[in-house]
Amino acid sequence: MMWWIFFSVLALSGLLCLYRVGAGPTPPDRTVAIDIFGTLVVGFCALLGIMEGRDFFLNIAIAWALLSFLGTVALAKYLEGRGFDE
Amino acid sequence: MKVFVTYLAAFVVWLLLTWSLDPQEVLAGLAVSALATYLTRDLLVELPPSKPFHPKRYLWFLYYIPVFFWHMLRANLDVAYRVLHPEVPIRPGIVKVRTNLKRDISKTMLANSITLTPGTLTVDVVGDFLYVHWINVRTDDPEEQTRIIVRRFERILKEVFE
Amino acid sequence: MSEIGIALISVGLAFDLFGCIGLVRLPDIYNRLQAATKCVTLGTCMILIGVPFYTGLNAIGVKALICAVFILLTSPTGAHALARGSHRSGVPLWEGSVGDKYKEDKEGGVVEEGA
Amino acid sequence: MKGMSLIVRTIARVVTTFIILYSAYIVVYGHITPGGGFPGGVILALGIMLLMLAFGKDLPLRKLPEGRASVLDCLGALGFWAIALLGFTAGYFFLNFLGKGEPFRLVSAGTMPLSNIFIGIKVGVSLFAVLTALSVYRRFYPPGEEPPEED
Amino acid sequence: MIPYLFATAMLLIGLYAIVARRNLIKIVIGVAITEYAVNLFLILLGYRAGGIPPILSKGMDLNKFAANSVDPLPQALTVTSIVIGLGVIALLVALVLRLYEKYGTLDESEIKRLKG
Amino acid sequence: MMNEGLHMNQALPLFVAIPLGAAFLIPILVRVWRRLPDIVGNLSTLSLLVMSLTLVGKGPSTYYMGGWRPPLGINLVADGLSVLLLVVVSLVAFCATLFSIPYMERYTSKSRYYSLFMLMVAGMNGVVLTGDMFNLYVFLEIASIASYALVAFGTEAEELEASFKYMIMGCVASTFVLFGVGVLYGKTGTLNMAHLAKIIDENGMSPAIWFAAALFLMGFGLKAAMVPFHAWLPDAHPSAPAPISAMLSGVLIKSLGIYSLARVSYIVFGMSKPISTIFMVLGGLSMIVGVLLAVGQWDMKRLFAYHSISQMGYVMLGLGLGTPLGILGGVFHLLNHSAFKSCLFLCSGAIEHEVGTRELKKMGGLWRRMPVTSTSCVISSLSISGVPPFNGFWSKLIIIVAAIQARHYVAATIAVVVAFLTLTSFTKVMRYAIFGSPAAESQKVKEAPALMGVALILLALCCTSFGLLYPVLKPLLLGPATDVLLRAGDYISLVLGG
Amino acid sequence: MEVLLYALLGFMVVGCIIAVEIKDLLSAVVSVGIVGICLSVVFLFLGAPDIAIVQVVVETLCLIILLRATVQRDDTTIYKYIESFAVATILIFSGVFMVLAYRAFKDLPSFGHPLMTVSQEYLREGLAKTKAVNFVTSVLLDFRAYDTLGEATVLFVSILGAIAVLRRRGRR
Repeated sequence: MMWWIFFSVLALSGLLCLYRVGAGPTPPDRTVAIDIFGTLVVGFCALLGIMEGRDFFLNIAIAWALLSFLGTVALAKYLEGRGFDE
Repeated sequence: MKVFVTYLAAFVVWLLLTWSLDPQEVLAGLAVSALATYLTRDLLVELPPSKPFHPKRYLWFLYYIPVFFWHMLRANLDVAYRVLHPEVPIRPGIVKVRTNLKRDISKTMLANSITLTPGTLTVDVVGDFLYVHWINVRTDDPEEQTRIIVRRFERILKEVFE
Repeated sequence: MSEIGIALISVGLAFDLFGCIGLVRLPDIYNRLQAATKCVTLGTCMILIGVPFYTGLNAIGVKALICAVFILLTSPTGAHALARGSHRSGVPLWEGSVGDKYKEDKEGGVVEEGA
Repeated sequence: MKGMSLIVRTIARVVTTFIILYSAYIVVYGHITPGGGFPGGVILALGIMLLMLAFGKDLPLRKLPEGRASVLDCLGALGFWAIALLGFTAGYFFLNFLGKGEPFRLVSAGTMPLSNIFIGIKVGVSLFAVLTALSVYRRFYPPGEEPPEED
Repeated sequence: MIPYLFATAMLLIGLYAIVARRNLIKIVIGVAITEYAVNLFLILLGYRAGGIPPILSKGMDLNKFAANSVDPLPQALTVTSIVIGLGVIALLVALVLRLYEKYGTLDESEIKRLKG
Repeated sequence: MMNEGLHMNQALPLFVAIPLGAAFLIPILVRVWRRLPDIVGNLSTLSLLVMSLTLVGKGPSTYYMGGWRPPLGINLVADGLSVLLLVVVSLVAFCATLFSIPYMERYTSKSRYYSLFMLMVAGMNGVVLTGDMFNLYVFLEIASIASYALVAFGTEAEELEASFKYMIMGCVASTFVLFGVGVLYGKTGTLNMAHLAKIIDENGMSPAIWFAAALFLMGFGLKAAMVPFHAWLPDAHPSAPAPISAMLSGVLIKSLGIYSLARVSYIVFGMSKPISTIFMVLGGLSMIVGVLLAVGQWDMKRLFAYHSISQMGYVMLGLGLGTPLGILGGVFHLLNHSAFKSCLFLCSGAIEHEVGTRELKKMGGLWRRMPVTSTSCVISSLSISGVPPFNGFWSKLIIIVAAIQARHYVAATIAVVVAFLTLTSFTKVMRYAIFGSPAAESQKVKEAPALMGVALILLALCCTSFGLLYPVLKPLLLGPATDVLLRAGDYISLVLGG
Repeated sequence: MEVLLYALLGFMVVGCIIAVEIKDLLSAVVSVGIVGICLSVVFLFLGAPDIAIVQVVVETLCLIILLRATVQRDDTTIYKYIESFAVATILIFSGVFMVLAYRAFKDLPSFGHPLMTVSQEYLREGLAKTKAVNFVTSVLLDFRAYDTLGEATVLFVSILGAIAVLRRRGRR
């Protein structure tokens, strides 16, 4: 029951994020939504990890934490109007 | 020195990641940390501060953590209030504040702390000036703005990093 | 111990939810970043800090703590980069804003355009 | 000023070490936890890519020049191929010819960790090479002007 | 059953983008979407209701594990197909960049010099 | 683990391992000495040719990768059809590498060219040898991706455009194939071809399997450039460098398209009436449309490319007839087509290398200036148009006779008409390019370099001898290949050992 | 849980439609990115953490590569009547495909109950035979290592191809 509530709350947050992806209006808005969604998934992985008692879910969480940042930075750099090599 | 600190940091993180003292894994950790250190030897630590192992720094850092979390919690309650309020009471704007910190790492920590605390988001750092997006601009006086936004952390970070 | 963990996780989830509501309700990209970054970062951090309380200090808990540190480092940085990028790509502030020092300085040449 | 703002650069400095460490962790533990050579290699490439995003192309290319990258790429592929061939000399192509060891230990499952390491090197280096090639590639040669010759 | 149809719908959307869009980036996006769809389909095939990941933890009973785990084979296939998709997209993007250099446009109908 | 009665061949994995190793080594070796890629590339294709010739006449054999028995692991199978394709691939690859030594001097970055070439050969050998559906897909992708890159190798605007178009089509095809593999796996829970064939044989066809069959037909049909899916071929094949065009037209569309289609539909699904009708319809359409499009062409390589479509139609028609004679004709035509079409493309490469144009109207009188090239060009043109002593005549004859025997008179008529149209179109080539009065561009041309000439002569000899040596070829190569398609049950017992 | 899965899948379809239809190319790329991220979450749901992690990293990489390709921000293409023919064809094709797929899927084992003819053997004997506790890796690197060689080769060939295509000069 407890887990059910946890996951529903998380899913609700996720859906709100996805609403922002769909609604836009500008590319940065969608990007924020991606960034936030990534952070939410970290929480989701952590919850899965303790629910199932397996530590590898946290590995995936770390991957999300490190990499969603990278995607955001790449998008931000693109938004600044510069190539990736400058 | 720089290399040694990097290696140590990498190795400690490896031990935490694997969370076991099996000799195989420790040996692998030594090798892997060496690889990571080789690739990033000039990155993690740029210019070491004058006394890197002075205990006072770490005490200040320990003090910084609860302060930071307290402000972060306040920030969240603040945002929650604004978001849940039916009229969305915001008065946003970008202001310019000045900091006394000199080193890159301390400026960065300051900027990130500002981003995570009530109503403020660092947009850019240029020289000594921070451009901060403020969700509720309370005053138009630059001195006052600086006092409200920056002073909370500046002193502690100065002790920790400089 | 595990009760503390559950409490932390619940609070964290609540903050996550607030952050996402903010993402939907607030008017422009900068305000959305404010709400979303702060709330979701803290919320996720609280979940991650709650994990070691719930399970004890084993592999799961330690990894969660490492993850929390990474989130604290990267999330505000991402938000900053995005704010800067969208400002430079010309996304305007919400019309109710009370002034934009950054734009003034960019036009005045204090901040280099290309940098 | 090359690269991105000061905040991003400083955080990139701090995080890159750990991204590379983490990629090695994913590779080495491929037979025990999810992951393996492929995701580990991609994380390695992304770690160096972060440096490129934050500092411009010079720093990562100093760490991994293109020539060395192409050699390492081939060496990684050759290593995996050699494991297959060694198994071939021991009886079957891709025979897992090493001792298997205990489950859950790091050194177990015969050739799998080795294969993972080779795939990791290969994937990481080659993806970094292609990211560099894509990012550095520019079109600014006007029609009349010939670009410089290269092999 | 229904998830399979979702995957098929994604595949068809990707195909639609490839056939009906004239912008090169949109076409590349279509290819990416078809790849997602196929990967999704493969993983859906291997799912077992209430299944656990096919990774053993210490102290698990092997028989119980074998009776509950999801199918590892489609997962192995999917890793391969994801990698192939990545390679294809890298090559496509390289081609798109070169085409943009040669023609100065991303519009396929302006690029058409060769007749089918 | 060895099962007596099963012939294990230790050499089978080397067919993939050698070109792969060469491909991985070449980028390193070029740093040592810049001529090493030439040597390594030619040596490896030569060794492949020798190894494939040793397989001829040995009877079917298998190999278990990693020592795992079939439903568990991947196995390699070299039965008659695979051996035929292996020989063809190695032969054309050897000639193409030989041709590349002087020809590729015009392009930069020769080491990458050889590396990609080797990977393409490895991919085709893998497709031909494998006994596993997913593995087929993987090697199909290797070969196709290498060919996409090679088509764009010159990085001129038209090449890039052709490559892009080809790549998009190829991606769609691969996606269909993978989707089909997924559906098959979901229905049967296995990926091994023999195991699949056994299960399908026991349970009969069901909607899911028909769906998979349709997907495979679309996927492999796209790769084989059958007519509704042919749009990419006339752009892609002429744009590539000449040795690559020879490989693409000569073997790639066969091993990736026709071979895979035949293998899957005959062995895995078991040939049935609807599939064979579809084969014949597709074949007939391809023959007519291909040749009609070719008639109006003035670009030499494009003309050859359209003829590839039409000649592939013959192969499909032969396979679709389903009678022993029809399949024999199809398989024989497949062999012949790789010889003469590669020869034609290499000739066009040699001419382009010396004269500098592909326009037929700008050539003329080449037989005086380039005797070797012109002779081989004439021989292969006569072969493709089905003029008696050469090989194309015999295979077309067999297919037409088979069609008449099977009472498919329409198909036979189409085959005859298309043969005449082909002859017309190649008369044009000979009239304008080889004979006729010398054009301004072809006044000062010289004979192509010696190594190119060797490759051309080798292929022209094949064109002549395949026709004359038919009595020798039939028991060694063609008969076993036909038997494989006719008796699918043998395959199951060969692999599963039951 | 099933409900969440369907919600995510539904959103992915919507995301794909957005990516295909939107005019702004950057937004299209970002939408594809989020579809990939959702896909990774779906993989977590479906008990495939191995694939989830691969999908995350590949998604980030793909996003960067696609961003690099977005050299123009707007889809300025003008759609002419000839395209409406293509659209009609693909719509008819989609309808036929969907019907056939529906019939085929009804024939497959129902969702959540795979056959596992071969895989059961991997699960039961894999540990004893390979001593690897991650069964995906043991399938990938031992039982079907030949596929993995192919996979590494595909990456090698496509990247070699990309670098070859990006050469500054093609001919001497």
